[in-house]
Amino acid sequence: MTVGAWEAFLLVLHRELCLSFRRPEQLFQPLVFFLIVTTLFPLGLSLQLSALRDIAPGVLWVAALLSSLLSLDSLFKSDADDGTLEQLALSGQGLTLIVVAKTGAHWLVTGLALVIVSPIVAIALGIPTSAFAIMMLSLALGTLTLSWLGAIGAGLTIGLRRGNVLLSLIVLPLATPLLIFGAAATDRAISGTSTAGAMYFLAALCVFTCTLAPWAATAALRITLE
Amino acid sequence: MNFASDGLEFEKVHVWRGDRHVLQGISAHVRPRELLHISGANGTGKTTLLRVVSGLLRPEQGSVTWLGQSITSSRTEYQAALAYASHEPALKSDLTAIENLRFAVGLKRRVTPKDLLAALDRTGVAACAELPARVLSAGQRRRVSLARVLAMRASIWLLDEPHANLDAAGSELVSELLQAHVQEGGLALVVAHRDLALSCPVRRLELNS
Amino acid sequence: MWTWFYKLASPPYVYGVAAALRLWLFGAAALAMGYGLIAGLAIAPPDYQQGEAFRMIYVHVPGAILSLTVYTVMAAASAVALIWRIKVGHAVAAASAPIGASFALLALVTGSLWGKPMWGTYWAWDPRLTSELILLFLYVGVMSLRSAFEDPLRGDRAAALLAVVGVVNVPIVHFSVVWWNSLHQGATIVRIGAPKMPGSMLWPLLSMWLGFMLFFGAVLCMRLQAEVLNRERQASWVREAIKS
Amino acid sequence: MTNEFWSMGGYARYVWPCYGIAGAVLAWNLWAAGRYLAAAKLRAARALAMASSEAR
Repeated sequence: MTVGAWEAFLLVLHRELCLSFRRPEQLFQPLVFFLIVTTLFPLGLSLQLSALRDIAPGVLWVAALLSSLLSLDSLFKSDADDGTLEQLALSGQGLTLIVVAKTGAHWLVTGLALVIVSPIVAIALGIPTSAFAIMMLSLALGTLTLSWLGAIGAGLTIGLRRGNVLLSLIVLPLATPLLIFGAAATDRAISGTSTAGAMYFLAALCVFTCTLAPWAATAALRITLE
Repeated sequence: MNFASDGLEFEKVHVWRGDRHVLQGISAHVRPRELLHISGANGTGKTTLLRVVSGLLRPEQGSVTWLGQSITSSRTEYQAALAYASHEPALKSDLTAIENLRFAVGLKRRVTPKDLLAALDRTGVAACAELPARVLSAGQRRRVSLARVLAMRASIWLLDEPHANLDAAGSELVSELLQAHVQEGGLALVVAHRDLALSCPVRRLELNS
Repeated sequence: MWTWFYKLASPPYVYGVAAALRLWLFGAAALAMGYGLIAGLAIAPPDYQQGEAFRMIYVHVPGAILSLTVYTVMAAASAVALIWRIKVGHAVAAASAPIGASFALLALVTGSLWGKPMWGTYWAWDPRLTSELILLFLYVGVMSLRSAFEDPLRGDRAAALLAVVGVVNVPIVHFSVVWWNSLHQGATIVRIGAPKMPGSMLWPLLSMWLGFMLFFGAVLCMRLQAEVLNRERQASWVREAIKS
Repeated sequence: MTNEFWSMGGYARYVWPCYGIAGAVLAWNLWAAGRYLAAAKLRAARALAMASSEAR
């Protein structure tokens, strides 16, 4: 009769995806934000496409971090507001499992979506197609790591007014290594030099964060749920 | 050794909220087939007490035990036996009533849509099963949340103001459900302002500041 | 067996110890800093490369080291508070944060003042300065998170968790910034704190560092007294404590 | 000698502000901690006075 962990994980994942697709505008907003921010940079700098290429990795990565941060605020908040988070916390399934499922779903609908639209932005910024594979892979690793860092931040700021500003304040400093390695990998892919170093670091960061952050995010939720 | 180890017990529970000493050493013991009616004026910590008993809130002093074991050490088992209905109906407004039930109850036990429909039928909202929760009235939402408690088939019910937003027939329904639950060997803690009007044994806990 | 641990961490005991230690620490800090100042400014010979400008080392480096030490103290106290549910740990963490943030700010400002004559600009994206800046952001994050909660208990615990997460991140941030910097700039930056520093330059530095440590201890004691009081307003010992 | 000392080999405009800021940060720490402690004591005293007047 009892429900296994895997089954419960899939159920929460299903729930999250269901909820996201019922509100398609919330799905598209971060993506549109991503597109708009990356358009603003060339307009503000009025550069040629060739010169744009030099700043492209930085622009791409800053925009990606900001737009996936944008949707993190609601990761636990909407469930906390209507009381369903309490139901999930008392479901008899470990809270960590629920946190993993929710954060995973968040990454699928924001991070992965961002990776998929990134070639459009890349073309606009003059990134050569030869760099797309590394750029998309690095963005996938980076957004996944950020989703996890953000889950800790979102857990800590649940009940707070103006929690979204605080969330950025907390998460962005922690995300600097991501920006550094991610932009470096993209930069090197554009110039055709070896990306292995940056990519290994990025992967290491991702693995490290994905192992430890679930516990930290669970602890954060327990603190703010009280 | 401890012959009081059946049922749910909380002892000398203290909770502070900032400077406010909300719960000042509250104790009670509820056995199966018993119902504890928690009452008190606003702000006396009724909901806080229920959250402590549910395990959501860890008291600064005192303990909550179930079957003689601390609920923090047997968290999974305890939660599996628990149905908690907070003051809010805890429904996602974008999901239908039956989806809401499925995602909440489905984590506790394997359920079929038939089980869930039966629960919704029992609380009189079977007709709303396929409607998104956002279009339901406050009373209908309350009934859906009662159906969730019912569908969990839990032995411990923790209900916070189950009568809120309900009409006379709805209040009647709450009483019937509670009575049936207690008679089947369950136990319940109910926060309510009004009298519960039950024929089964009711113990009272009056909180005051 | 843990009773001594809890006795050590009991609020009245901590309050008493902090009150008693405070003056001694201030005195010792003044002595150490006094010697460091005189020896550093007047006695130590000028550096052969940087001339007199190197004298800024005597406040910049202790400030920078302290900002890291204080963060470590804060995170350790937070971890103790979270794991063993010891309230005094939160008090230590809350007391450390503003002091550490002020030292981080000091290290940044003096670093950029030192940068102007050495690099020709107030701000270069030097890895040490950059990670110091991120450290300051971490401090600000922890402090704002603590104050954002209306319930001080939850604020304490949330800030404690963030401090622990942050301390794991500090070395990663520093490492990544160093790596990033090596991509963009050669080793044009003058390295400070080279190992072969003559004793006449080194002793004042060590003395200043000790002075800063003692000063941190003293201010920590004062703030700790306040934090303990704020957390224990109902307790009976408070009546005795605030009379004196 | 004194002039030479104060001019810091031409770096006076960097060295002295540097020490000035260090002094200011240390002074701020002292002042802020003192104020904070005084405020905490005052609040505790008020809370105690209120508690004892309620008890009467």
